[in-house]
Amino acid sequence: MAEPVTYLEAIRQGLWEEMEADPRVFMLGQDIGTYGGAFRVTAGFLDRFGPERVIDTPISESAMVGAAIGAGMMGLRPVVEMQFIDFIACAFNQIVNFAATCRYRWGQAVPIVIRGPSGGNVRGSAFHSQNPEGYFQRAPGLKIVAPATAADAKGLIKAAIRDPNPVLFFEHKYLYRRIKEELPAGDGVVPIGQARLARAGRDLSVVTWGAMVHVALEAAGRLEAEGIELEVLDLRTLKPLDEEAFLASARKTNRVLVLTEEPLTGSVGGEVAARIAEKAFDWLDAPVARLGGPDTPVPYSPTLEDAWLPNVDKLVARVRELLSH
Amino acid sequence: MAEPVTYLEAIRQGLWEEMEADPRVFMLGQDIGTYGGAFRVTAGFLDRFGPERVIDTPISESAMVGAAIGAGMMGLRPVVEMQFIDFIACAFNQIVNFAATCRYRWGQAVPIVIRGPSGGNVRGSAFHSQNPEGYFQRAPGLKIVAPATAADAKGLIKAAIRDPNPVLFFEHKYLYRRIKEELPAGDGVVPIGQARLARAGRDLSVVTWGAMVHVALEAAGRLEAEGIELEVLDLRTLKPLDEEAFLASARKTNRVLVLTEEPLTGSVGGEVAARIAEKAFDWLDAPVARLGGPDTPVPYSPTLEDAWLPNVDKLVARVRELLSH
Amino acid sequence: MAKTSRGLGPLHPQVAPAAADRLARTSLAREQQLELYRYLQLTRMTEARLGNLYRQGKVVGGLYSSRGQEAVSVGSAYALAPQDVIGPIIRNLGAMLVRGVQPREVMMQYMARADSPTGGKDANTHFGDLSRGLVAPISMLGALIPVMAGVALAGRMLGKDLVAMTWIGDGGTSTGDFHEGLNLAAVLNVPFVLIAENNGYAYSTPTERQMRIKNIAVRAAGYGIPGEVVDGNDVLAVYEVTKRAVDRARAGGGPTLVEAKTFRMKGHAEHDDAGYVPPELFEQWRQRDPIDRFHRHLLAEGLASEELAAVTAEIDKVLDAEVDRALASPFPPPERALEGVYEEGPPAEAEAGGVGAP
Amino acid sequence: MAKTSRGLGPLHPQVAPAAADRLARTSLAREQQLELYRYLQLTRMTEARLGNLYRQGKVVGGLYSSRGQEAVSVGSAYALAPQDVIGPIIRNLGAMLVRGVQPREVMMQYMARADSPTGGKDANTHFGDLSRGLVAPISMLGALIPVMAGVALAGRMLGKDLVAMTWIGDGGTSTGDFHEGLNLAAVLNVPFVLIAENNGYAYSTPTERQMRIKNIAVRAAGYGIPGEVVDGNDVLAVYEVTKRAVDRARAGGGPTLVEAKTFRMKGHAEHDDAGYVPPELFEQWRQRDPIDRFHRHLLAEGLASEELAAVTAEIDKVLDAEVDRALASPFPPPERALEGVYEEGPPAEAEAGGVGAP
Ligand SMILES: Cc1ncc(C[n+]2csc(CCOP(=O)(O)OP(=O)(O)O)c2C)c(N)n1
Ligand SMILES: Cc1ncc(C[n+]2csc(CCOP(=O)(O)OP(=O)(O)O)c2C)c(N)n1
Ligand SMILES: [Mg+2]
Ligand SMILES: [Mg+2]
Repeated sequence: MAEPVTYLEAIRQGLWEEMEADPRVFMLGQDIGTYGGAFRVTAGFLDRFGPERVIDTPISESAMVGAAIGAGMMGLRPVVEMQFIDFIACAFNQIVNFAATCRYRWGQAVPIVIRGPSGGNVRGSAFHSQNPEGYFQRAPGLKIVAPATAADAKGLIKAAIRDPNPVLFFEHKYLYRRIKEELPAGDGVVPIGQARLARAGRDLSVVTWGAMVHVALEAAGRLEAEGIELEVLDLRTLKPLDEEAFLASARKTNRVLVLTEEPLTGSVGGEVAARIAEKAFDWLDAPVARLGGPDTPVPYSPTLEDAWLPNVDKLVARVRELLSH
Repeated sequence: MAEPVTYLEAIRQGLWEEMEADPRVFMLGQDIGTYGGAFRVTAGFLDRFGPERVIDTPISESAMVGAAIGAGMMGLRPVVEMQFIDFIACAFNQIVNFAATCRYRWGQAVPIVIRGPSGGNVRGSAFHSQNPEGYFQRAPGLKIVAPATAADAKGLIKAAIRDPNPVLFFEHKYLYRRIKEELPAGDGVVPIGQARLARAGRDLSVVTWGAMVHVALEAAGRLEAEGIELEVLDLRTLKPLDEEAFLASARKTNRVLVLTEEPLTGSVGGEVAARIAEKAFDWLDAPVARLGGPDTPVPYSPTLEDAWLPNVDKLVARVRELLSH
Repeated sequence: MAKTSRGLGPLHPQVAPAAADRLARTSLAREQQLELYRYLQLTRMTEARLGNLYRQGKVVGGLYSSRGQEAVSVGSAYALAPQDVIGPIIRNLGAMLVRGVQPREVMMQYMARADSPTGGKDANTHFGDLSRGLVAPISMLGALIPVMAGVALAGRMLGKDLVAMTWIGDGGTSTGDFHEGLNLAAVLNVPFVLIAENNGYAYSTPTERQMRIKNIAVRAAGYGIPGEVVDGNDVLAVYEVTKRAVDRARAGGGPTLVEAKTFRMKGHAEHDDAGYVPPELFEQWRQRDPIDRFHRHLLAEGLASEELAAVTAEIDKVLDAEVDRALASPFPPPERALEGVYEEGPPAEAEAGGVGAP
Repeated sequence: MAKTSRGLGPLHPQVAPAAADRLARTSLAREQQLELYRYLQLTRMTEARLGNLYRQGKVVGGLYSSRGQEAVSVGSAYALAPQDVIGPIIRNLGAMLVRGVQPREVMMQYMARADSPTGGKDANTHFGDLSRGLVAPISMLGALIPVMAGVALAGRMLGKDLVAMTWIGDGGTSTGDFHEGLNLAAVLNVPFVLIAENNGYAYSTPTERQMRIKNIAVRAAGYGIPGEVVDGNDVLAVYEVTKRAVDRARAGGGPTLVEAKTFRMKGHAEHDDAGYVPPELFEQWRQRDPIDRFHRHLLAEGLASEELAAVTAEIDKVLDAEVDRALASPFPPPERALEGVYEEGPPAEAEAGGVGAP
């Protein structure tokens, strides 16, 4: 085991190692070269890998993704950085209609990764705080990944790059420099499509991902003092969902709360809750609850954003409600 | 009561009457003027209302929506036609980030309508068959409407135009010329946000919208012969959802199936099912089931599309399963 | 470079019929010209067969024709080398045929048959096959432009010495992806050629309501790349202009925007009678029919009219067989609807083994 | 119109410093020039105050500066009439001030206070108020261009005789919306002026990696509209060029694309030390500082240096009060987070009562 590294550094290492290992891997993004990226995820890459593999692009999200699709079809492994993941909206058509459908329509794999900083709690207001997974959950052919730990961030970015399908990789910027872990030795690749049991417990399962995993763990710690044992399942991959994992957890604890940082309506939390409600119905002792943000854009002011975000207090309150059902 | 009119004609009338009644209403779209629209929804409008109010645009979905936003802010009531609703993906950023957020962020209403033909069963393949509601369900600030009958199509397009918020109006092209009804006399406006009980029944509620309402009604007819009484709830508005209506139906029949023509994962069907499962839990005698399309693009060949689409046989089979739960 | 108009008058067509119907000078040999002739006729005659199938109710969705525009697709694709990659759109059947697509493939696509290249999953010309240098479009116009720029980029990175080419209609030039894709291609200086096929209309919308300029090619200056206007109904001119662009791209000179002036001689699709097109426009352009003109050119060049008739006779025979083979294919089995959303194995390796390989 | 380069050499800056630092000829009277001077100083000094607040930890998010570019915003907005509508972006504080925005409004926005125009919901210059002719942007660059084209369209339809204006950076010109919006505006011939603010960089990306052309203005030809290059550090030149564009738009002549050459004298935002900018560039542009130049011009025009010092002294006093008022505002109450997603009543009526009204 080495020094503990941040979530951001873990992503950087994952990208770096894949660039080292596979000459097909290259990057497209705004300010990723000389500047090393707005969050410095790719600092040093230009020097090491050169301008043909670390390409600073114009401000053209749609063309960045389009070019990645073309290059991916040709056998390369492009990784596109969105400076903030919110700007992915500008590439929506290329992603859901082009990248996601080629395999089905004409058998052509599109091995691309689109990554970038998502999430709130950094006072980024409406366009630098989004969790856009709910926009993409409906697009057949995509994979969506959202790691909560440094080890997963590194292991999953590697898996995403090696995956022969288009993968959206949502990094949570609140976690970038706030969590630190020792990483496992070796390759450390983490398979896409597998949830992680972040904490075992018998009384209620919190199914979540991204920064909310840490909220759930903190709530679990708080409730433990009262003898309440939360199970925390970190989905890690949002598409395809690890249905077996959350159904198993539901069958075990018989009570489930799905926690998301998205505005609740239309969130991935809905899909997860609907599946549990349908497929684990006979095991449920309480309704499958959901906790998310309100159905508004993310507000800027600290008082507003703090009120907006799901947090430990809100979660604990909902858990108590469910346990008394 | 007048002659029965088609779903398409009902939309045409609704648009026409609003254009007549309110000089602020105008239209932007490709080929909507001289040609009267790819489906002839706006046939005759150019002659009546002139080129300043019936504007043929370049092939620029993002700019069409953007211009509508600007004009809407200025107090006009723009109606944008997508030639096929699939192309709405090209305007995604303008819709979810611009139109939908102005009211919350700076108090500015954006009274625009974006309408167009959606849905499959017309051999339109992957890009002329989509039901994109699942992509937009997550966007706070939008309203989404998807009528199933001619009366609702007319009444809801009027409501959409009068609504001071951005409204996505998804017309189902399979219904355009396949259903005919006498329309109610008078204004006939149908409020946004209210579901419609399409058929009362005691045994199981099918909650659905768009063309699937007719599938549900046909299934209900078939099951009636066996003494099974389906209730069919037509949501009509998908955002904001008429939660009271589907919860009431769930409490009444104690069994619910949510039916959607979307690929199932990430569909609006997930949101609806999750809410029922959470808020009507104690009334449920069976899991909230969902039936939708497979998680693939819509295929072209008749044998494939027929296998793909939810239909009466599939629905009846699922209903039987649920009733024996 | 063409001059810009600031007025809003009638802007199309711009290319005066060449004096005495003389076609462009060419370096192409007799055999090559004969080959061009064959592809032009193959395109038109394949589309005629598709029209028959449509009228027989065999075509499942809409049918799109390139009638009157065949020289654009054929002439431009003929300028490519075997390693080059094309991304044709709906009216580029001729380009696909030049690149080796068989007529039955397209017939089966339109008829949604099991043995079509997409196995019935997608329609018309919407299929691709990288092993044949063919990328499939999506319906959203413009989207292929950045994708083909990416193909060109990859080609350079992989040392494949290839040029990527795609086409866009006058209408499609109004999309954001046209701008983003062409600008990115220019900035990255990739080997990419974009043929803007200005056929006077986008569905019912005349070009002057699509843009306030007479020549799409002037936009090239906005990307710092060469732009050329060519008579799209002169197959030799299209070939020569495209060849220069392809050679420049291959030599590291970056992208070119070629505008081919032509005319859509039918409606937008088979269902559309194009009542919005003034009949005299059709008449004018009929006199510039690219195949008739090339036929006259070949006769003037000394080819025998029997020689040319033999070409069409041979094509007719080929097409009889192609239609039969296409019709013999069944509809696909229903379970195929569920297959193939995700790639399961690793995708095909880049042949040259990575960026920077020679 | 400026000429296009096909090379990829260093492309910025293009405007040679005017001989002997002479500013453009102007029709503006002394009082108006003094007013321009006040707005230039008000912009710079307000931003200086914001910098203080930032360093005191009072600014909640990032802080963006227009230092060195003030003449672009001020000179262009000054060319507008009261009924005109602007859509400023992040570096157009000067334009907002010219249009009557108070410094405290922007301070409260940055500090996320309850009494900010958005009530703490949105940040920085991201606020609008149609009653003051002000449209708020979204962060996604380019998106405002079609929106402001729509404002212009509505203005014409409502007979309001207004011109809509917005700004875009060199980087933002690469977005699809730039192209779609400008093309739509051109085709519809709406009264719209787009100021492309070429400040050498988009974040860390120099203009020559953003585009393969020296002058953004050449793109105007691709839309069939006039394009002009102006020295963005000469407030009089910016004013005069913009005024012509605004007058033309108001007279029914359609949109204009104005490119103002300037330089971003700080990093992208306050956190960015702009280490990627060669120091000599800063030095060169410091010598062309728009306020210094205008100051010298006014002295040469016969204004007394005391008169100009009085202007800044007055501003300083104003800003003291503005800062105090801004700081006095509390953070918004938490429940506001949930309010106002939907408009409940009917939206404000179009004042003129409908399309075609005079
Ligand atoms: C982004 C997008 N919007 C709308 C359409 C619908 N549509 C299909 S073809 C067409 C007209 C295309 O005109 P043009 O680009 O000139 O090509 P042509 O048909 O003339 O070959 C339109 C509007 C589309 N395919 N894509
Ligand atoms: C569509 C989009 N992509 C990326 C960004 C992130 N971003 C914000 S400002 C900026 C640089 C903008 O450069 P330029 O347009 O030249 O304006 P300047 O900052 O120089 O005034 C970038 C990349 C964005 N805001 N919008
Ligand atoms: Mg055309
Ligand atoms: Mg800039």
